[in-house]
Amino acid sequence: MSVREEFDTWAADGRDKGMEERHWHTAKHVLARMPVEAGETVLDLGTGSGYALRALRDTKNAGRAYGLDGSPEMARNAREYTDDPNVGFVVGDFDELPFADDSVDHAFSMEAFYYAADPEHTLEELARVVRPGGTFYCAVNYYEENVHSHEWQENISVEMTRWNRSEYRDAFRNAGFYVAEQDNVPDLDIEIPPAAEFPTDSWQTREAMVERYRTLGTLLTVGVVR
Amino acid sequence: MSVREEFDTWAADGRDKGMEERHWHTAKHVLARMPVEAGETVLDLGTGSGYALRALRDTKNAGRAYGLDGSPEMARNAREYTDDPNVGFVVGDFDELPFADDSVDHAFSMEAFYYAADPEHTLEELARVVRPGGTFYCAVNYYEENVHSHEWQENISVEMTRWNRSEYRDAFRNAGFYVAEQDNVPDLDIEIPPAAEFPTDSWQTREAMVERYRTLGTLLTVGVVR
Amino acid sequence: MKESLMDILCDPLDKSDLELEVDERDDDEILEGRLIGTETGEVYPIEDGIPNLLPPDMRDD
Amino acid sequence: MKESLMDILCDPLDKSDLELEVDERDDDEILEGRLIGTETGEVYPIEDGIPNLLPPDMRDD
Ligand SMILES: Nc1ncnc2c1ncn2[C@@H]1O[C@H](CSCC[C@H](N)C(=O)O)[C@@H](O)[C@H]1O
Ligand SMILES: Nc1ncnc2c1ncn2[C@@H]1O[C@H](CSCC[C@H](N)C(=O)O)[C@@H](O)[C@H]1O
Repeated sequence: MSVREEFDTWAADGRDKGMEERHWHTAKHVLARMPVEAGETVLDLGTGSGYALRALRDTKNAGRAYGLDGSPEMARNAREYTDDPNVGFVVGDFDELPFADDSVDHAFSMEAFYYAADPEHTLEELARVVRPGGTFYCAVNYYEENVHSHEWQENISVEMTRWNRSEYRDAFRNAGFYVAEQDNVPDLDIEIPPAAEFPTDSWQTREAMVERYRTLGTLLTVGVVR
Repeated sequence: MSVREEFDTWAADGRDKGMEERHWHTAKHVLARMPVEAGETVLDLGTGSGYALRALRDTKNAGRAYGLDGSPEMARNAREYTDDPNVGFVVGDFDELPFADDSVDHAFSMEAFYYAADPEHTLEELARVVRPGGTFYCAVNYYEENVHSHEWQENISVEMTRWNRSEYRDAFRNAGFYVAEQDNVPDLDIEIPPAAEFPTDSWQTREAMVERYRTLGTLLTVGVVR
Repeated sequence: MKESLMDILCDPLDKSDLELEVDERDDDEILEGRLIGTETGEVYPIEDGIPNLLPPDMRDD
Repeated sequence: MKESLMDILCDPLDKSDLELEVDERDDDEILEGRLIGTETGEVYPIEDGIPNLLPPDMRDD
């Protein structure tokens, strides 16, 4: 199945809103760190419901905020969730970004980057599209150190890239970024039941759930375009 | 009183260790984010007890780790707290860094930067000393938005610079850095007593204490040398 | 899409400029139309206000 | 200080090179001595293994 087919189904199921709710737990911290100045142009890669764009407009007074997604249904839904005239959506693929050189000040991506068919090339594309000195904030829950995520590939038809922390740093550098930061951003909002309630439907032990959310959380890699 | 006199007194009082303990609450998160690769050279500006250098050696396998401090007594103490041959201390002033151009990969500073007599010039010095693409992680608890810190100047003879968030970003950019990140890093470790125990010796209300530590915390500005 | 989006859009295939053809618009948005690659001649549809700039082999018209 | 620190140290005043003069050392460290600015001629003491590179007007000998 293609990205379009897979994620059109998700959008039709309403999974865009479910993801927004769960991802917000860590994405809000990531977005807060971005050095976006009032009036600057931001890009959200694999925007889903588009919540990141709405947040950057509200909290940082971003100028124009564009969301790219490979799923027309995701983009259609996202467009309905806002009537902010400075927020716009584009259907497109990570590997061939339809944006001019240096046209974006800062880019963000949550739980989407690893779906790129050629992630090294996607990073090169980002380094081309983001102006020198602009940032790419790349946030993922699916990565090598998060052993609890390894099985996710089984439930999805699109091939996923599972880099570790240092593979992310190396790939950023190879593509033309300076690496400015890498961090595990904990999910402090998800409720973790008391020990007596384990095993739950999803978690064998409380320790595993604590490790997944509070310790590993979301892997953030921040690149600055050279 | 000079920096040397003021902080020599602090070192003699053992305040270096007290600061290490309190500052570690947020400094550990800041240090964890730094993109230090094994073998790289790091610099700690206003190193105090030198804990940041020990942490970067232990957690990131930094190559050489140097602490600069304007107080000979601070440096003397710091030297006694480690026998790691790759950690070294230098007495010097923020305004005239005794390091060669591009000689350092990454720099860190906790609760020290704002003591610089000429902070804009200190940033220029850092941009000179840190190699292109290297980072300066600047962490402060004394800053404009932290209203709870405003009175600190009354108790110290060295003049302190109280910038706000955007003044930090502007100054970094003017000195030759790209701004990669700005964040309030919360202190989640300090114990906040139940409401009934307020006012305490230090805090009128529980809300004020929560705001100071959990919300405002430590202001981090990350620059990448252009 | 707002017309200002044209400032930053380009042809995904070769990053050359796009030409805009409008079929339908409301007060401040283009709702239906197409973007045409000035070099590639490729036609990218605008549907319900959203431009579809997927490379042609990934698109499903 | 270890001798390898010389790789990155310079004269704070004009960033020129320093010359090292050793009075006392142990197995791998220089404990007492001085660093001399090759351009400025300024003398910076090394005391108890720590070089003092404060600009002369801030130092208290
Ligand atoms: N190759 C590709 N090109 C463009 N978008 C892609 C893509 N692969 C996946 N996506 C999109 O990336 C999104 C991943 S789901 C994450 C959505 C949102 N960022 C959130 O945090 O909730 C989906 O909307 C999917 O359609
Ligand atoms: N102008 C200056 N030049 C060099 N060091 C300075 C300085 N002004 C202050 N300092 C040093 O900066 C330190 C501030 S206290 C903070 C110490 C340590 N970073 C910690 O987090 O605990 C003191 O050790 C003081 O001597």
